[in-house]
Amino acid sequence: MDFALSEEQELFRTAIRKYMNNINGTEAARAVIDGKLDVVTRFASGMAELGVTAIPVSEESDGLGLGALDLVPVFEETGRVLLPGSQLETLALAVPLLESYGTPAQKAARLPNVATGGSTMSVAWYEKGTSLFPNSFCCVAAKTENGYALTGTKTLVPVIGEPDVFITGAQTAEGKSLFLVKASDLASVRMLSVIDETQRLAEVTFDAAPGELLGEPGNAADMMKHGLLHFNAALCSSMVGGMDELVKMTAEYSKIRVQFNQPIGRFQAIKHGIVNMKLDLETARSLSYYAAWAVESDAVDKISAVHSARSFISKAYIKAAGDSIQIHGGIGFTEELDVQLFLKRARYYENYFGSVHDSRKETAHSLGWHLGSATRDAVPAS
Amino acid sequence: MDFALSEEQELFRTAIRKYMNNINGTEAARAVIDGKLDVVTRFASGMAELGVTAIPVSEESDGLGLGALDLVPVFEETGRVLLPGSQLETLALAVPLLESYGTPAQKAARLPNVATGGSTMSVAWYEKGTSLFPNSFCCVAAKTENGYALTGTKTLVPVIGEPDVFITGAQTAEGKSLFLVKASDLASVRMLSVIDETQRLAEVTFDAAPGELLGEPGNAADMMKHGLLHFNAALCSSMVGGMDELVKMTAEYSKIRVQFNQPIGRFQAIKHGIVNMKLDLETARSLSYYAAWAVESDAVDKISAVHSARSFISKAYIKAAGDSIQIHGGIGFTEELDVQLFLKRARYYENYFGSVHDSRKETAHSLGWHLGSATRDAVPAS
Amino acid sequence: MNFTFTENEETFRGELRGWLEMNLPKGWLQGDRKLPEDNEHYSKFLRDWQRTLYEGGWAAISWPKEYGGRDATLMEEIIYHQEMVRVQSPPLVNYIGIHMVAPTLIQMGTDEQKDKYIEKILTGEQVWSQGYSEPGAGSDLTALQTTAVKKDGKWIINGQKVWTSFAHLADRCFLLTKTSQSEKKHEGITVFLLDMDQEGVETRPIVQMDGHQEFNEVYLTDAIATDADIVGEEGKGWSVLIALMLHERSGIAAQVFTLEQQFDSVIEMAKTIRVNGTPLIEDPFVEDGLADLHARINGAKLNYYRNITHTLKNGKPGAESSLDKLLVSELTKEVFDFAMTIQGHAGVLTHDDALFDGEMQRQYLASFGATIGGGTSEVQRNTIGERILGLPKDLGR
Amino acid sequence: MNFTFTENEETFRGELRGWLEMNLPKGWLQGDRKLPEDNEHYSKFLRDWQRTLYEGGWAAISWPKEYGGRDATLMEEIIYHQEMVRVQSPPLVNYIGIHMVAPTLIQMGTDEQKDKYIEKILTGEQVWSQGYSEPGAGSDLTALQTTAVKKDGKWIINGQKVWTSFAHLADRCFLLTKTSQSEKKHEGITVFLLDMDQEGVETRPIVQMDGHQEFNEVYLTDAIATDADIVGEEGKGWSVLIALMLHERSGIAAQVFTLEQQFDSVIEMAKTIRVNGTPLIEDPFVEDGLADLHARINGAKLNYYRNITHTLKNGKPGAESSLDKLLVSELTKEVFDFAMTIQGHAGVLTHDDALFDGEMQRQYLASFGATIGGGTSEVQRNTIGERILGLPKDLGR
Repeated sequence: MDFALSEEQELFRTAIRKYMNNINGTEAARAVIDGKLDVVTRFASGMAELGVTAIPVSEESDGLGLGALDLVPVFEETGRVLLPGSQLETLALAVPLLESYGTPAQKAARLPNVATGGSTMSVAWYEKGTSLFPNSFCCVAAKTENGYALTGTKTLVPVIGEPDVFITGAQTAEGKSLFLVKASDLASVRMLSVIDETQRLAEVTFDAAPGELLGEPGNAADMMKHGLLHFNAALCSSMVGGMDELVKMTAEYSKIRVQFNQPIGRFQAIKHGIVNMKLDLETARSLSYYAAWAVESDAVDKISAVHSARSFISKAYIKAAGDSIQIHGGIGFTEELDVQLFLKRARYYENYFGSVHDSRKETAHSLGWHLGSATRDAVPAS
Repeated sequence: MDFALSEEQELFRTAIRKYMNNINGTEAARAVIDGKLDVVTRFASGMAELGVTAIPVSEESDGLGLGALDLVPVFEETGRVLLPGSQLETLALAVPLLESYGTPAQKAARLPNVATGGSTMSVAWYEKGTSLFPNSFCCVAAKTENGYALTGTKTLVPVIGEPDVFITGAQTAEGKSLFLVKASDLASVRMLSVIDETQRLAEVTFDAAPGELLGEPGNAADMMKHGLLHFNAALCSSMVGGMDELVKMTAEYSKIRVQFNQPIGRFQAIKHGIVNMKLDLETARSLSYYAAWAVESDAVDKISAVHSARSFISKAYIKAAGDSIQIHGGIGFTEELDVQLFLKRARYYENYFGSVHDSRKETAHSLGWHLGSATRDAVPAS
Repeated sequence: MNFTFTENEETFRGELRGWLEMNLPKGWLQGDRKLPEDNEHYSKFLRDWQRTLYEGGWAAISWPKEYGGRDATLMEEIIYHQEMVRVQSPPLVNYIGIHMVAPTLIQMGTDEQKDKYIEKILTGEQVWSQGYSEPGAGSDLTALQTTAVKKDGKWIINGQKVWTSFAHLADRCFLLTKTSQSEKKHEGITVFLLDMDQEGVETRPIVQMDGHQEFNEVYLTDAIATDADIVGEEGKGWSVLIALMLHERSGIAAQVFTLEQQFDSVIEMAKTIRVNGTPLIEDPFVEDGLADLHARINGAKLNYYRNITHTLKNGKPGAESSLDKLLVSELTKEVFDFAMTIQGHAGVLTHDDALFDGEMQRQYLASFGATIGGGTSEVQRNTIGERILGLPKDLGR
Repeated sequence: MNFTFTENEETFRGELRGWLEMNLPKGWLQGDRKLPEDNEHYSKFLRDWQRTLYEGGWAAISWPKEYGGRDATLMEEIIYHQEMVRVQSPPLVNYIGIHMVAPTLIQMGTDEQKDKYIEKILTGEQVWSQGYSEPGAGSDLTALQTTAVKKDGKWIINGQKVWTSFAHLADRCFLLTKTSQSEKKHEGITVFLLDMDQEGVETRPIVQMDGHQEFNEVYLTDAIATDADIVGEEGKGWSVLIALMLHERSGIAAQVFTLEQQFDSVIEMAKTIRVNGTPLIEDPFVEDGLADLHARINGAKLNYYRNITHTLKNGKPGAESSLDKLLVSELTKEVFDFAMTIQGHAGVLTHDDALFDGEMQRQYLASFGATIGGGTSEVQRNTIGERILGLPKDLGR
């Protein structure tokens, strides 16, 4: 039994954290709020130089061919400073989808470029007024001589860092299918107001946009589920990074802030509040490690591993941020402190590609609770 | 605006509490645990002498013809000492059902007797393996020359204090119907093990037992809903009485119990815990008063008033008892202290004739949330 | 027990409703409730509204008639709050002047102070702020460090205040200072009626996490006041502060009714927003969560009514009224938290792009201030534990 | 990262499994796990079981071989707990002797003490209890008031102990006493190895809220011990206590695995119990609540694995291992609370009348002890806050 990141993984964490230290905490995130979007590309290049962008790309496509566990320290550290960018969407969603379902030509055309940091990708899955879970499409893909032409509107599309390709969904004769659409083929892009101002979301329209089919037509739902296992594992790491930072800053503040002649951390209401954050943090970390392990090892319980982590951490992150604001008192309610940035980020992730209830339902179904006979957790062997 | 019990009601509370003081707290409840069932009839007579049993019975049937609000102090005080008996079932369920749906002959035969304390009644609604809510019946009522003959088995039937009549439910040609069955006509009574040992529950069987139809045949569900509004309002008062006692005993204990050279009530973990109990208590009390008022005044929002109270208080009572055990520490975990009796009682009531989710659903539907247009709360006029 | 209003009370309500219909800013009742964004127009808009209220006799209904009030009963005050919330009236720019400063001056001010301030407070000519909190004195107000030192017959004031609401619009400040060092922490505090329009006073807005700027930091550098500006006695400021707080007779009426209104709008959202054609409310988790909130919000409102009944019967509020703020502020947070959750990922959109009403996203962020401002929930719990339940005082206090 | 066991470890597991199949009491594996009710037979049954374990070499696997143990590795200990929980083995009547007293004596006992006790502990011939808590010393053990006074070469012990587990079955007690008054609260404490079989020792069972009687009050009236019964040094009992606690190397393995097993049985219930023909698990609230619990229970187990990994790599547990008890005990309460809720009103039935398994109702009641015994959750939170997060020490401690 060895439930810890490897020495190499921890070393990589150190390297990334060192690089992040240059960012000076949430400075890059705050730059995006101030409209200085050039930081996004600057730090994306930095990450590429560190080798981050090559991690999940297979060796055949000039990547490192590493697994989900190697992304854990990366996203914990980017989550800690709320690094703005499309790393999650590119490395933990688009790359796994391309690796699993792309044709050799599609891979060759895009993955090496991603590995070197030359390209970032995003997803355009949500539509207005359909499901809260992004698997209902009204968007239509009509067959053309060379491929498909997509028409329709997508919303809540992450466009930070100017991704050059979007993976999107549309209806075909065979059913819901996934497509690659170039950013340059979008008919329009309208920016949206977002509660987490370190994000950039847009409503985009396709007007007979050329679309490259990804995987089998009619297979969108299954492919999305597969891709989202990778994505959610990575997302959990990012949230754990944020929670870790919240626990740290809150504990520190409670040691120096004096009221009633006492550092407030001496009062049990505060002390136990921070302990509860710490309890959640450690549970979150364990669940996220295990989720990444299960994805990387293709474990039989990978679905419940990922969705258990996601459902717990989505809630715990929001709670940690809210409690941190309360413990900080008035100053925690200002834009000056970072706590509010973490709260907004936590809220931003809460329902991203699925709600807490959705994840719990996935957990229950994958464990066979509805089949009439229990399947046991794969760990430990017993 | 006057949101308080009347002077007469508060005076009556004083009288009942004075009488209860003779019981010495939970002594009567503990007597039942020890199998000394005679206390039940003894205290039932005492309550009758105080006039409690006459409160909800109409003047035509030799009662006082008072309303649900007059039962509030009664049940708060009996709930405070966990008085064993069938007062709730008799006065807040059987009487309202008989008053609303009984024929003049049925009323005359039973209500005066209830008013004087000469008779107690109970309900036999649950069956095994059917709904968690007691409105699924397999029990059958066959038409006979004089009335009906009931056959089937009921479970979870309160038989404390030896009620002489049960209101039960059975299938007829017209659908689910309610019947009165005499205790002496039961084919068998098998006592059940109950977590709250101050209760006495039985599985009872009817073998062509003579049943008197109550109300219209086929109308059981509506009648039960109506009766349960009265019952739940009274039940809420009983639970509030228990919560009030829990807050008192926990606060007192935290003032005298010393650890680390401090009364433990000085530690915020304890102090804030008791404050949270107090917050819930006051909300519970307000909701229960309003529920009783709404039932008594036949207010348009009586369903949401009662079920809001019930859903909140069922949970809050369990929480208060559990938190009280924790704050008492080791001694709270023993049978010696009363806290565990309150916990078991709270648990006993949790799903009694409906769960928290059931009550919330009732609330939502009665407020018209599913109709596409909101109806506003009747209070305040605005 | 009854929940009806008397004929007089209903007449009062009718009169107010009628007046509001005639006098609210144009388009307000129809939903055009946007306030000007730049400071100058914002200030003018609010001062105009207060002036209008004043001219209608609705600016300070609870004041004695001799000072321009209506001698309103407690129930009339409550109805007033209900109606103001119902029409979502513009904020009262001189809230502090009307509800706190003037009643305190009427009670304990000098004749000169009354002459100088009361009418201008009523008309809105003079807007007031309150200067209590400091960077090092939040929950523990007695730790204040702003000093007033007498020199050549004048008081020289130095220090820093924070969370000073409306300071950027205010002409005067009800200022807590330390005028002597004392062993006892509630002594040596003096309240000044400070003129904000002087060189030694500088205000800087605080940007809240919801983007609003309702509060300010105030820097006092050799600011000047005179003996005539002292409220009550020198060194007895703490009792002045207590007296001032007791003037909030109708308690948190406005917050209770606002919470109810906000919840209604969440219900409206759950009935309106459709997911694949089905309204949100049909989701059992949405229904269940909202019914739970309904019960607790109703419970908080009914608690408030029970406390009002106590005040009506006994002439003063009972101890339990101190629960109201805690319950309402925490419920406000919960309501918006739940409202955010049920919107799905589209809930991250705000302003004009929001799924239902972008204001909800802002109110969610604003709700975090509810359990901090006006006494944190932690301090409230201590107070309730000690004052109502008689639990031992916290260590260190 | 890997979750596999080595071949040696799997061999060990196989050996234990095989032995258990052969040696568990008759019918045990098939589900007949009723323990005798009267004290005498209960005691005999458990002593017999310990004797059987001893004879199989399974009574104290972590002890050094020279004392009759197996020098088991940490992983083997964990596997041992897993397997014992899996078969729901009878309780180890001499748990305190095996896991606490003997390892402490091996470390710091005199040769005489080792000779006198170790083997009898192993065989179960001598059952041990621990005498720590007192009516006035629960969370604050240093407040103990039981005194030992030396007189004519003997120690005369007076006082009262409470929550003394197994005292009614025990022959000996690991007893904390005060032998001198000291300013420093951790000084002046002495540990005695007390013979329970003497006139001055009287035990009285405590009836728990779940009806069980696992704990006792012990009254000490001029009970007698000698210098030879002192563990470590006179007055240095606190460090003996710390040493003793450190011997629980595998931490809360048994509780983690038990929690997992109990949760599985709740899942089984939700799949089995039908309401109008539909299994409980089909209720969205049941499914959602159980999935939430699944995540958190798994999280607690994984935390435990992470801490074990730390111990394996560093030779001693990391600070975070102190979270395990708090998480597991609170989750245990939550699991049974939820299990009670979903059974509907039929959940009030217990024993043979229960809807699914009457033991669940008892376990629900027993679960309230989990966050009190062995350090209340409040004390645990203080400890975690202060030791791991470095927060300031509580006032009054």
